[in-house]
Amino acid sequence: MARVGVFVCHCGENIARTVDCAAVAEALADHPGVAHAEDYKYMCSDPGQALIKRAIIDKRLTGVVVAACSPHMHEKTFRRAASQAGLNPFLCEMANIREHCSWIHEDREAATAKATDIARTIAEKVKHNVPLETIHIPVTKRAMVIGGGIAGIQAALDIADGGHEVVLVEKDASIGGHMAQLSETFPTLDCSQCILTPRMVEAYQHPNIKLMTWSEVDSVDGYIGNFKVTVRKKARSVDADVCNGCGDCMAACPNRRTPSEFDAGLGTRSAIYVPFPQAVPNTPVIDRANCGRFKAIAKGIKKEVCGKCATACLKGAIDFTQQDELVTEEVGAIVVATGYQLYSIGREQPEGLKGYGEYGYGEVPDVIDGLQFERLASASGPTAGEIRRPSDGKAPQTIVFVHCVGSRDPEKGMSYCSKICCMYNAKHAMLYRHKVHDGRAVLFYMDVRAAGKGYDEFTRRAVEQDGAEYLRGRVSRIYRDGDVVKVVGYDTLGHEPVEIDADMVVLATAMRPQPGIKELAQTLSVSYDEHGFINEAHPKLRPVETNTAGVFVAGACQAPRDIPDSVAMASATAAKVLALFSNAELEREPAVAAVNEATCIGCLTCERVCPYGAVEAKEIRDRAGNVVRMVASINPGVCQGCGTCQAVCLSKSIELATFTDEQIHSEIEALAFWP
Amino acid sequence: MSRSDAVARLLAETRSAAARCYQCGKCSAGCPMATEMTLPPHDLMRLTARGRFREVLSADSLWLCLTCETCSERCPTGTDPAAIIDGLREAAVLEGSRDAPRAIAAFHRSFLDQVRLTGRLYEAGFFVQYKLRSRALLADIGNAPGLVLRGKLHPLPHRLHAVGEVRAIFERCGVSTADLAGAGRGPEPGGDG
Amino acid sequence: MTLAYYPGCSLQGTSREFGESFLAVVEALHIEMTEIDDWNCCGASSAHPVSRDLGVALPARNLALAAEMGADELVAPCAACYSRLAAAQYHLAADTDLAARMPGILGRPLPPALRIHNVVDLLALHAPRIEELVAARVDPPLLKDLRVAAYYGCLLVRPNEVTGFDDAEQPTTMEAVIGAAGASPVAWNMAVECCGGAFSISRTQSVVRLGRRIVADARAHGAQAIAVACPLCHTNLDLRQAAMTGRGKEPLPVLYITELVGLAVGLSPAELGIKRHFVDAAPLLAELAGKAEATAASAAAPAAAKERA
Amino acid sequence: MSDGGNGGGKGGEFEPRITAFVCNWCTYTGADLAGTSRLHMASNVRIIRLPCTGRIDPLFIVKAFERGADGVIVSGCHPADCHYTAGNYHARRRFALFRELASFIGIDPGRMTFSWVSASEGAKWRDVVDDTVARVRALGPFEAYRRLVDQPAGTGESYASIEGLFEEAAR
Repeated sequence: MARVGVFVCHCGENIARTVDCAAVAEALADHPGVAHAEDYKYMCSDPGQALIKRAIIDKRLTGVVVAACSPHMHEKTFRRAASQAGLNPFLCEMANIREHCSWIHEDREAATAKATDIARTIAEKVKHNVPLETIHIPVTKRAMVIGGGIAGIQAALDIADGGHEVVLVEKDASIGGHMAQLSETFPTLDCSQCILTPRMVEAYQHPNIKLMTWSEVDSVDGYIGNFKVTVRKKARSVDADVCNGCGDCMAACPNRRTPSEFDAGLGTRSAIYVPFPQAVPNTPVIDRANCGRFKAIAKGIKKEVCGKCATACLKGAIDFTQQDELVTEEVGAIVVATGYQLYSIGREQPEGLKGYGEYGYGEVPDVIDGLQFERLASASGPTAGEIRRPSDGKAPQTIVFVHCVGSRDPEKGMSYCSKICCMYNAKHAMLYRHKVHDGRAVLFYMDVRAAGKGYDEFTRRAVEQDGAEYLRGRVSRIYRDGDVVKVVGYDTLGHEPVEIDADMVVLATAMRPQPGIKELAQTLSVSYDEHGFINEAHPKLRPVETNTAGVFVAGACQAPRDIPDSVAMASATAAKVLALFSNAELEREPAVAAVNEATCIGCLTCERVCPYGAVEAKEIRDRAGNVVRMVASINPGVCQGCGTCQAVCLSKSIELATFTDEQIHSEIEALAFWP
Repeated sequence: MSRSDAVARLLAETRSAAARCYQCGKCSAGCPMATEMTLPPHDLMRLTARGRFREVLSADSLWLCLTCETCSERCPTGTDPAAIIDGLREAAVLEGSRDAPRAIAAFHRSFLDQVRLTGRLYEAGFFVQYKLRSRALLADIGNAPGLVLRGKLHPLPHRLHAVGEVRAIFERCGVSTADLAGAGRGPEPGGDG
Repeated sequence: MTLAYYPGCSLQGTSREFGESFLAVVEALHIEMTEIDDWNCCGASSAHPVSRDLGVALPARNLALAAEMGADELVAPCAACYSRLAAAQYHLAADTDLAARMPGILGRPLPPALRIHNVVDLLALHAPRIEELVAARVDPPLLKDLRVAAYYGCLLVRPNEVTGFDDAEQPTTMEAVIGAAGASPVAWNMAVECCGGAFSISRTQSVVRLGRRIVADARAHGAQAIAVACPLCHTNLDLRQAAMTGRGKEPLPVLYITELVGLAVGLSPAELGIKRHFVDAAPLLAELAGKAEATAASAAAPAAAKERA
Repeated sequence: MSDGGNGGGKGGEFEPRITAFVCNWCTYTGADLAGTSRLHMASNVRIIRLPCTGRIDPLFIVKAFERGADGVIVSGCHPADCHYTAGNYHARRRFALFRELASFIGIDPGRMTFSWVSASEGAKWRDVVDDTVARVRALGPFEAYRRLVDQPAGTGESYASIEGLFEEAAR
């Protein structure tokens, strides 16, 4: 038999002015199951709490209702008091008769009646409360960062500096990402590699950072504080522990014709290669698709072909027999920082995108994209920083830069603005004019969007000091006409058609998330938008969290981002990870859902609606080990307690602790205004 | 539906369709006739979206549009300027706009007359009618003997058995070719008259 | 499969040679089709600017007639007719209000959707047969080394969601047909630029301005002839070419793709109506024939020598 | 309720009884804000707090009507602002179906308010409360369902079939 205590607070005059607190206590004293009811001036004060504690002990209460302010205000206070008196804190609930009653009504009679109703409702609920234990989750104080671009490096360094171990996973052979490819950076025009390389080395040498390059995340299990991530270490064909990075193997490789990814296809590399000279780690990989030996193996040729790299390597580090390796890492938090790719200017496009036939589908050699221009302008690039066009190496006298290719184009590309292109186009025009003083830089734009510290000044400088010619209008066609590239546009401000004979055209193509992002997001149970960008947990207030606790997001995999934004986000994720790791273990309210396996019919409707991926199918086996049926199973570490699963459960086999059907139905019953 | 209702409906439809346009100018950049238009397509879209129909309906651009669809094919917003221009032309015709360049209006009218009368385009009759309407009597006269010599102009029309059915279609669509009679008094923009 | 044939007005008048060469090639390729009985004009470029309903109703009547004769596919060689028929079918599917009032306008039920072909994709479907016929010829291959600019114009490829034919900006189907005919398509820039369409007689100066760029670009990229699939394009580039090109330049013959295929499979220029063009193709054909003879002779000479030895 | 029946308002005017199912994070907090802002409103509403509108089973609403409510309010976070990411979407889908079913079984949709009230919208909460009370007051006491439940015989079957319908809706 329930023995509930009801404690009605006057809150000074705040409640008592409109609610007759003594009358409420009196009415509740007669309520079935209520063993004690009293009112007091300030329940939350020390004497008030003492009064509750004494009643719990003296009257052997099995539940407590404090009719006072909002539970958001003092629920913790009173639960602590209950617990100090030996009552399970989850047997204490609050009836909100201040915010929801006394403060919003004037009629004392009506307010008193309502306050009585509210107290009764909660008393009925408390009668069905059960003791619950706070869930304690251990935390593995080790993080994984996926993606070794500037965002990933920054996040890894910040977490590592905070004293925790970090596993930094990078799919390419070196960390550095797109930032390593850039020539100079806006709006300061400082050399990209000069500011990035020290960070790469720092990450490499940091005692708390474990670098896994040429590696990809294969699968993820577990939940916040307790993830098990399986990483595929792709076969490098070079023993990283033995290699000393001398580069003799690359010099010996007979295949020098493979287009260099790092040079955006404008330069070439050998089949055994490091992406760029400052690569970290400086350990080469063999690109098996382009290596003569592996091509022969793929063709089924038994004889061992080539092997010149192995001969050249004095350390014997080349290992043609290496296989992909699966490594499991246990981490407590994951940062996703996989970055971006550019919208392809080629004919081949992923589903939903069309490409630009009117711009020649990338088949005009002197029509290139922004990253290719970066490589042309970079001192470490294929032309050593001289601007020379791909077709014949001529220094272009006129370059046309086209904004918004694939951006702000729901018909053929992406509906969104890629945010960084206005800035880098201005930068490209400036760099070009600095290098080719008499050259003409023409920019076709729709709007110049330069919101950022020093950004608008920068684009104005391109116009005022460096003579960039801005024409407002989208380009309709680009085609090769003999020696020149014809650009057909319209100056919408000057009201005239414009045809320019350019020597080279740079298309500022849209930023898109990396290929494979959707698969990775599904592996991590984080949501993504229609374009594949990872969704943040809240667009304003939780910008670096995802809907999966313990998984955070930084940089251009969340939306188009420039370097400062990416770095700021990365540091923010590090702060979140460090805050998580500052606890010995995580405490979770026990308000989680659980499945009654005996009645569950295994329809898994709950699995489909759970926003957190907390529901999994579970096999029920008989004694012989045969699978008899499937049921749903909820991971209490992942469940956040929204109760959606319970509402949709067809067999009524799910109960959300603290909000069970029984509790809610008895609340509704308590409001029964008739038989 | 009365004529003015039909015009109002067409204008409302074109106006809301043109509201999608964000004025990038790609339509004008690719328009083969933009150099000859006083209002290139993106300006037409803007004025239509703003409801400035007096200027829009009297623009030579409506009649200079070739419906080559380059604008609509390349429009990033899916605005479909070619379809909007079609709607505007229809409104202009219903309004009895006199601004269509004479030669072009004469062309459409002569063409549709032939189709209405015989079910098909009777080209010889069309040429004669067009020449009379456009008052361009001497232009191209040199080509006619060429066409005849090459067997390209049949002296007699082919008449459909069911020509009545085609005429009924014209009627039910509310098109009498007299509609175009009012049209076509406009000056020839830089034209050869 | 039953293929209905919609000739359209031009193919029986100003573009007779297109109609003649189309029928000749269809026969040579053994394509079976039936002309739609009592078909009417599609409204071309004049109906839709005046009334959207009329612009849909005129072609829709023809679609209905085709369906009534049991056809499930239709070919309209004229690009303008093809475009209007495809557009009518597209709009009837996309606009339910339009579809609802159309039977009342037509006095006939709405036709089911047909697969509508233009001449280029029909020929591309039969490319293997064309190649066979070319290979089977005993006389020397006439079109070998003939450099042809494939000119699509507007109506075949735009609007692409309506026609669904090839790539709107960089189509390749006609090149494939030209290749099957044994000639060499050139890479050039003006394949889908507008030639001035219906302005041929009403606004000649625009047509001359637009056509000039097309002919000049074809010439600059080494073409010896331009292939077209549209009577309007043909009229503009053929009839108006004299006004486009400067003195002293050899005019560039403009051939219907059907004529080109016809020549390749051994039909005579007369059967194909090539004599009806304004730009005389005879000198080019004579040159090709001469070259072919010479190649055949030089190929035969060593063979004969070998035989003697 | 202390004073029994539904006609107990002052001067005998009908005072509707409204049960509100609100989510803890948006509307409950918004109602708190209405309190701290001292926004006066009708006193006819009794709030039942739930973690999320996603937790609301349409049967709760039926039960509330069955147990004497004259009107029901369901209120949660705005779309895209759900504390639990997507719970309110699931709820919205269910309620869209429920609304049709409700009128089918004789609950006037005018007795139900579905709204979004965020934690910062105290004034909106007041408006939702006052509007609902006024609307339900105009509709008069809800007797239909009570009569249905009161029927001594044959009701079990119809009740079961109705319950089946709700489960349909929940899917």
